[in-house]
Formats: sequence, C-alpha cells, structure tokens
Amino acid sequence: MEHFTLSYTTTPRLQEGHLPRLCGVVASGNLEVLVEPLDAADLCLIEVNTSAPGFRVIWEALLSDFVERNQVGGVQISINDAGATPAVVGLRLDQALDAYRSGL
Amino acid sequence: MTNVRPTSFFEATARGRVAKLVDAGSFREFCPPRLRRTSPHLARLNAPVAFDDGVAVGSATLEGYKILIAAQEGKFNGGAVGEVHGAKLVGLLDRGIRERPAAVLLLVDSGGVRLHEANAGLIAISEIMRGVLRTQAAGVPVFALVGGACGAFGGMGIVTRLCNEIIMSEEGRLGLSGPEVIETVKGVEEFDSRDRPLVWRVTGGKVRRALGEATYLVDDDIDSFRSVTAELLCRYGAKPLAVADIDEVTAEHARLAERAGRFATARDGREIFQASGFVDLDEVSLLPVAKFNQQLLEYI
Amino acid sequence: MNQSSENPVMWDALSRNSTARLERGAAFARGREVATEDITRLLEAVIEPGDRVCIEGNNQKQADFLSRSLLKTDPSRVRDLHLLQSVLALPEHLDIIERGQVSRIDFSFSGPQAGRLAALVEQGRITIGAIHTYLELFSRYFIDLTPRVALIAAQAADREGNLYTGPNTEDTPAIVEATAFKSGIVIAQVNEVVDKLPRVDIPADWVSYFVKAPTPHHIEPLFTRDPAHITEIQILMAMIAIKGLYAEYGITRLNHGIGFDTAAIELLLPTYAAELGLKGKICTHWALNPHPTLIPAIEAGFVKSVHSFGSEVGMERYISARPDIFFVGNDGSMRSNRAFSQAAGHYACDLFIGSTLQIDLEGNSSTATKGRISGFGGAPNMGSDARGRRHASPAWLRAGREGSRNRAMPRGRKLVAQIVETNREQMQPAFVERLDAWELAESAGMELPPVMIYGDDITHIITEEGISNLLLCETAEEREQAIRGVAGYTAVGMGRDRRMVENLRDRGIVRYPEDLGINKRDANRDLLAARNIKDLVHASGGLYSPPRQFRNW
Amino acid sequence: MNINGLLDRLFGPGGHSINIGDNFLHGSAVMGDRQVAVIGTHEHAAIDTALALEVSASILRVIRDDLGRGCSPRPVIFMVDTQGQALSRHEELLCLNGYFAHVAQCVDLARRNGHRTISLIHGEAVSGGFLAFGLMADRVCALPEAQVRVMDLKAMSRITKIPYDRLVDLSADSPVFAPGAENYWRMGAVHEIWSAEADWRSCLGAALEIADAGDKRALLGLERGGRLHAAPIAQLVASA
Repeated sequence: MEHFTLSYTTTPRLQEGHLPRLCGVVASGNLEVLVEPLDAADLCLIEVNTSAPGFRVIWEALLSDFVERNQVGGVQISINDAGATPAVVGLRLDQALDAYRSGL
Repeated sequence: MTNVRPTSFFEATARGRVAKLVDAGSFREFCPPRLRRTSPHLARLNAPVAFDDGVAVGSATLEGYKILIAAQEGKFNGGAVGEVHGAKLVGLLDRGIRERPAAVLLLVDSGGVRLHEANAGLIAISEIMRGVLRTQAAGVPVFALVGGACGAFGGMGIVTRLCNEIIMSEEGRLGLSGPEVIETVKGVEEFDSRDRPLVWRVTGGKVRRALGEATYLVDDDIDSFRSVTAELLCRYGAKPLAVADIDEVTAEHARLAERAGRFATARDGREIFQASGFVDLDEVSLLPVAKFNQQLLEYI
Repeated sequence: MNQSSENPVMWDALSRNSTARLERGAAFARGREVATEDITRLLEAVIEPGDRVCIEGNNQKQADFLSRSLLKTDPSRVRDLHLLQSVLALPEHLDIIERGQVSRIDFSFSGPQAGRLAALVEQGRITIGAIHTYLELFSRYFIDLTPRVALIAAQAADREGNLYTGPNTEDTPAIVEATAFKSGIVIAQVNEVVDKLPRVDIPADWVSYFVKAPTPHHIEPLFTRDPAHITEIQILMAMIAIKGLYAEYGITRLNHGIGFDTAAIELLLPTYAAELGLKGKICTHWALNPHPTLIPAIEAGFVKSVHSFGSEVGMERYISARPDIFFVGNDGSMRSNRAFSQAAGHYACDLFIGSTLQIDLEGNSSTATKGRISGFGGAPNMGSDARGRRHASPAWLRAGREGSRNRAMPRGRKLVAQIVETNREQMQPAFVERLDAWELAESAGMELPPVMIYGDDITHIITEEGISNLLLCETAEEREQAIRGVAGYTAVGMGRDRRMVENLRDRGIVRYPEDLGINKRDANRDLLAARNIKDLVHASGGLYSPPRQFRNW
Repeated sequence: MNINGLLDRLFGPGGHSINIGDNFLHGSAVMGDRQVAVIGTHEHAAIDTALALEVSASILRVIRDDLGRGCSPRPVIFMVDTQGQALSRHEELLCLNGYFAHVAQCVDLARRNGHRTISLIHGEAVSGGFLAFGLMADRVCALPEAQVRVMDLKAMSRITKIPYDRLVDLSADSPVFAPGAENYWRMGAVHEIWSAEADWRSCLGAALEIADAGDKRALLGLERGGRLHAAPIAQLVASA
C-alpha cells in the first residue's frame, strides 16, 4: 500500500451543511471515494491510500486537474484504491462530488 | 437519459441496494464511513481497507415500516466477515432487541469468513448466529435477502438459514462450501466449479426455492425484492412473532430428515426439479421466475 | 525455343505426382473413406518431404484430429514441411514444429501460441516466411503458396465424400479450391458420416479422402463477450463512438473488431442510439461474426444484414430463425466464408472500429508485444483504406473530403477507428512513444515491425477522454497533439501541449464528452440493452444457447 | 487418549453410559449428584447432513425427555472433534448449511429451555463444523491438545498471496488468523483451556457452575486483549 495526502488551495465553498458521501467500492480495479466537509473553506485535502504503489505522479496530475476543474473548497476527499485506472478514478471522483453537492 | 429498466440487485453495490430497497432518503447509517472503522487486520497484512469494512448497517423505513438493515458488499473481499464487519452485524441485531423494529433485514452477499482475520471472522459469525436467534426470541423477525455475486456461503450460509424468511433471486446462491473449495479438496469429478449451470443447479435460487430453503424466489431487480419484503412486513406485523418451540423445531427436523432420505443419492438439482414436478428439466433454468413459481405452486 | 527431345517437358507433373500419391494412399482407404485408425499411415503415404501443407486452423474451427494424427507420423518420412495456414491455434501445431518435421511456416495469426512460436524462432528451429493478413494468405494460395496437401475439417461427409461444413464453413472453400484445382490432396476430418447431407458445401470430386474423427472438431466461442464484464468506461467510450462517429458520419455499413469495447457499442444501439433517433440511420449492414451481443440490436430492428467470417457457438438456432438477417442455406444453417467476408469488410464497409494494445504518436497501432509473435488475422484488411474502391457513400465521401482538402479530384476514404482505454489494468499505457513491435522485430529478425493498423490509415481515436479526428489535422504536429489530447494520464497524454490541444478542441478535431453533449455520469450499466448472458438468451426468445462457461443460472 | 479414556477421566469409570459410534457419540453421565447429557463427535468427524441430524435429534430428545419428566433441565456437554463440514456436491445440494442452522437452533432451544450447555474440544475444531454446535454453547472448554482453526497458514498464504514467513511473523503477536486454541482463548471464544495435569472432572464441574446463557465473548476478548474492536463497535452500532 502507498499512502499520501495532497493539499490544494482553491475557491472557497459557497454552501454549508453538506453531508459526507461515499462512492464506489474497494474491489480490484476499483476504488471508494469519501467526500466530507472540511473546516478550512478554501482548502481541498485529498488523502490517497492505494494498493498500486509507484504512480504518485499520475495521481497528482489527475487530482490537480480535478480540483482545478471543479473548484472544490472546504472539502476533504479520502480514497481507498485497489488499482483503478485513471479513467475509473476520474469517473468515481466526479460521481462522488456530484452526489456530495446534490445531496447537501 | 430516461431509464425505465429495473435496477439489478445482482449488479448494485451494497449501498445501492439499500438506497433502492428502502423508502427514499430514509436510511440512517450507524458507524458510517466517516468514522473510518476500517479493519486493522487487513491494514497489518498490507491489504486494502474499506471505510465501512464491507458492510453498511442502519435504520430505515420500508413502506413506512420501521426496519433495521444491513448490506454486505460482495465486491469488497467477497463480502467476507472480519472482526469489525461482524461486530457491526452483531450490534445491529442487539439494537433490534432494544428498538423492536418490524424486522431486521440482512442483505447477505458473502463467501463467509475473511481469511485475513479468520479466527475473528469465525467467532463473529457464531456471535451473529446467536444474535439472530436472540433477536427472534425477542419477537423481532429477521429476513435474509440473497441475490449478489457472492451468494450466502460459509458461516453466512448458516446465518441466512436461521432467518425467518429467505428471499432469493435466481442468480443468488446459498450453500456452505463453495464449489471451488470442494473441487480443490475433492477433485473436479466431485464438483466442477467451472461448470456454471451445474453450480447453479446445486446452489442457485431456483433449486433452493424448489427445496423450500428459500421462501421466495424473485426476479433480479431491487423492486421485486422490495415488494416481497413489504408484503412480509405487513404479514409479520399482523401478529406477534412466535418463538420456535420444541414442536416447531421437531417439525423442521422431520422435514430435513425426510429430505435427506428422499434425496439420499442426489448430486444434481435436476433430481430436485424432477421431484418438484418439473417435466422439461432442460427448460427449468430458462423459465422466467413468475412461471417457475407458478409451476412449483401448482405441483405443491 | 526447342525443348530437348531426351527431356520432354512434362505439363502434368503435378497430377502424375498426385496420382502416385493416391495410389499409395489406396492401401489405407476404401474409396475416399479412411478408417479412423488408418489415418496416420495414410498421411505417411500421401505426404512427401518438402510438401506445402495447410492444416485448416482458423480462429474458430480446427482440424484438430488431423493435427494430432500428423504428430504421430514417422518424422523420417513426413518432414521438411512448409506449413501455410491462417491460424496457429493448437499446441499440436507447435508440437509438430518442435518434432523437427517443419522447416518453414507462413501464417496470419498465432494467438494462444504466440509465446511458444517466438521461442522457436529465436532458437532457429523454424523460419517464418511471412505473417500475412487472412486475405493476403488466401491470395497467395492462388499465386505462389498453393498447398500440395490440405487437411481440413467439416461437420459431415456422405458416403461419396461430399462435405457439409455447416455454419462454420470459414476458410474451407478457399483452401480446397486452391488445393484441389492444382492437383493437390485434400483430406477432410468429419464429425459424422451420413447417408444424406443437409447441403453440399464442398463437392466430393474436390476431396481426396475423408475420415471420421473420434471427437467433433474443436470450435472456440471466440466472439462471445459476457455483457456482465462491460465497464462504465467502456460504456462511456461507446457513447462517444455512437454520438461522435456513427451519428456524425451516418455510418450504415461496418465491421466491428472483437472485444468488450465494441460489444458495448452493440449493446447501446437499442438504448442510447435509439434514444438519439439513430435507428435506421446507422449500423444497418455488417460484415461481422454472429456476435451474441448484437442480438438486442437485431431484435430492435436496427440491423438489416450480417455476413459472417465464421459462426459462433450457441448462435445456430437464432441465426437459423433470422434468415433475412444472416446468410442461411436451404438447410437452415448459416453459410460463413472468411475470404468473402474479409473482401466485403475491406471493400463494402465504411467503417472499421477495433481495439489495440498500443498506439504511437503517429497513430500506428499494434497488439504485438515482446516475446510473442501473434500476427493480426483480419484486422489489417478491415482497418485499411480500400484504395481500389470506386463506389460512393455519404460516410465515405465525407471522410474523403475531410482527409484531403487540397485535392481537386473527389475521392472518398474508409473510416478506421481505434477505441481504447488510455490505461489498461496494471496501469499499462495504451499510448506509447515507441511500439513494442520495434523491439519484437529486432529480437525475432523480422523485416518490418508488426503493425496492425498504420497511422496513415487511422482516421479516429476514441478513448474515455474523448475522440480525435485525425483527418482534420493539417500538420504532423497537429496530429501528434490530437493523439496526445485523448491519451489521458499516460506519459504521452501528460506530455501534451495544453494550449495546442485547446486549439484543436475549438476546431472540433479533439472533442471531449462535454463537447459532444455527453454527461459522463450517464455512463452506467443500466444503458446496456443486455446486462448479462441471460438477458441475451431472453432477448433471442430462447433461441440463443450459450456455452456453459458463460452461464450463471 | 481414546474417547473411552477421556470419558473415564471426565466422569469416572462407570460414571457414564455413552453410545459411541464411528463419528458420533451420545448418552448420559453423572456429575456429582446430577445427570448430564453428552452429545458430540470424535475421530475428527467431517460433519454431514446425517451427522447433523444425529446431533440435532439427540438434543431434541434431551429437551423432550426433560420436559416430559418435569425434572430440571439437564446440562448438555458437547464433545467437539471435527475437521469441519463434509465437502461434497451431494451435501451442498441438500443445503448442508440448513442442517447446521437446524443444529444451532436446537442448541438455542435447549438454552431457552433452561439447559446449560458446555462444549469440550477434545480433538479438532474447524470452521463450519465448529460453528454448528461447538461455538453455540454457553461455555467452550478445550483440552490441552485441542486444535482450533479455520485454515492453516500454508493454505492461507496460497490463497491470500501473502508469504508464509510473513504470516508466521505476524501471528506471533496477533491471534486473529493463526490456528491455535490459545488464540481463541485470547479472543474470548474459548473460555478455558485445561492443563494436562488438571483434574478434568472438577474442571468440567466448575465450568458447569459458571456457564452463562448470555453471549459475552466479545467483552471477554476485549478483556483478554485478543479482540479489541468487536465489543466497542457492536456497542457503537447497538446504541448509536
């Protein structure tokens, strides 16, 4: 397993009162994404726990694109990954954020 | 995009199943993912962990009936039971005794004990077994819903059989030892685990229904599971649950003994189907669920 | 020029030689019929050292009994063979090489045996003439690689030796025609000998011998894809293909490669494509094996015609009940023909779409990897512009216009698309700076790197990131950025020039799902017209009977 | 020690009248001034439907007899020696898990009818065979040579792909996956392990006195330091 946490400063969140959301499952080639509110409103904190070590560069590229695209402040994202491809990671992140934002 | 197709129980995740099974938005989770009660034992073995350790437990309503519900995630380690996972199920059953919901629903999707923490898993299963019996003794019925890819095997196969009702889909499986285990130990002649039609004829929903092990056989869509569950909640709600007494357990004993005698040499579900009145045995596996249920009913 | 009278030219040496062989063979045959136990001795009698031998083995039907029998022949008598066959699929094909009975092979595809073959080449135990496409190899049967002996497989023979090849006719007509009419020996293994055949696929006088095999010939269910294994990513790519390519060009005539990516497209036709109003406008005429995943589209009325290279296990009853769609004989079973279907796919289809393992910065794609010599079968025929095509269609003309804006003479071109996820499992990138094919060519001493589809034939690349239209690129640099632009988080993708890719996006050369009006989150399995094999069975009205390994009921 | 020797040591020669079959044994014995029922398996029995039916029939007979006699319910001693469930297609077809559930229900019925239940592991206690009745009793005791497990480490290594040596290392300080009665003791599922020198008769007598119908194994595991999460998490869910 490889573990790292990335932190991005981004546009502050607009709304309060979001509930934590979980998307996906920890299965081979898949991952779960937990999205929760974070006290620091302009921070996006992403914690990655992956069974496929050695791809941190790709994670960083993908996650910074994700944060830039979505401008998610005040959010903590925690990932348990079991070797998902970037395509699956991207889709799951979008789904999780969508559920988080629409669910309040 | 409009989507009128039913949602497959088989394909849905544990959380997806719960969300579609209960009244919309009514699910309240206990020990939710944000608490991160992951398995310390998996972590020690450097294996991936899940925030809910592979099972979601909580309360909800179903057609207005208050229920407690647990759903195992078959995609995470085969839905296998470890210390945390098992404790969540035990805790839910204990809560059932205190809160007295209309029923506790167990959405079983599990190969049994999680090998990474096998001792803890085995003990947990025996605690779940006693938990089910305790909950029933307190007058709260427990229903099992089986329709996931892992079926209900190992200790969870025993737990499932302790439940008051077992609702299965054709894709669901119920047994003790998985075909792969039997093949590994006893050889491919004993059980060819790659002969999938055979695997289903031995452990699948239809043969379990024909034997009377499953009390309901439904289509693989969450709505079908829901409507049968709702019907059962209504029926069980009408009168207090009687705890199994000596006569009832003796009757069950007679039923099991009769089956063992009647099918003393059977090794293939075809023999069960034949004894259940089905004529075209090749056709049974392709019969739509409604037709299968109807033919079974006509014979009985 | 005067021929010397002591040495008169013999114009029928081949047929004399053939007669001699038949005379030697007569000892082990009753007429054309050979008893099962005599087959090895018959092979020893009629095969001569140095013979060009075709063992019918294509990607489905295998003359497996004759292969095994060939292995039992005396290596001092049956030796120095030159094998020419479309597919080296069985271990026996390699065993006979290992036994030292073969000196040279020409073939098209070696799938499961690719690793062993590469090892034999590296050890210098075999020489490869060339790795062909199917059509190329069949063509050479009629030019310079005509078999002396063909070992073929048929479903049944009658007492005369007429053959019934049934739904899996496949390569048989091409092989037999080349062999029989050039005085060669044709030996058929059959599953059964009957008094009356359902239909005659190969007439008896083209056949030298037939033998009943102890077990029916092996047929691999090669084209069955269980919809249960189709991922959301493949569904997303299928949506992009349908909206960004099929609908865009109005593609009606096409061929699909094998794989889950194209299976996803087939299963989205009755749902996603129908909702886009595309029924009748796309995907009406096909050169395609009878893919079980096409059943829902056929039932939904999308499909008008399908011609097939071969059949597919379990599809027999369904095909038989849909004679308006498939090519079916009077006996009710399908007639497939690989040579005709390959030609049809090449000349009469507007689109080929398939998957690959690697694509380089020029768009060359290959499934070759180091240590495996596998070949590409038919994909290169499908996946290349038919330069000899002279009939027009709207899709063909539009592709031609897009691809050659500076040319005065109107001419169309074929659409050739590759559909790949940017990274496969274990993070193997589909986009690379340099194909593994180069390394393979060096290590195996091949004259050219094995490229499945050349970059100048490719018109579109589809990934989960989006679709690139290479026809519209004006410079090599634009082309490279268009490829990088859909290469996602591979090193190639991350090395893109972001500004240039955005520019290509503005010009519609690179299009992302949002540019096509596709919401990625709609890509879920509920869009599939069948989510598992059982759904396919029900869609077929119970006519499709899947092999047992695909069932879970 | 053979089964007769064991029974003699537990109940004294002549203190038991127990019918011993190939795998199954049942009968009664005297403990001080009271009768106890003895039901169980030996010779590392693989538990199949037939054996499960014999066990459950015996339990039901004890319950019914005591109800009929109106006497106070006899304690039931379960003798546990099982290599696990029988592995066969026939057994699976019949739904062996249903038979195991039935045995468990019989043990539970006995408990609800006031019978104290004790399991004594005198050989092996493996997986499903252990679940059926061994682990259902109020109190689980183990002889010193008892083998308790789900799977040995070699097999576990093959299946989980974790190197065997690493499993051996990890099992030195964690009881959660390696075989051994001691591990089950630390986790609270084996209440007591008797020493070889002990007077087993008085051990059994003492166990009968303290057998408790409540399931407190998770708390015991917490107390003994072998199972730190089960009790608090169950508690969290039960009362959250």
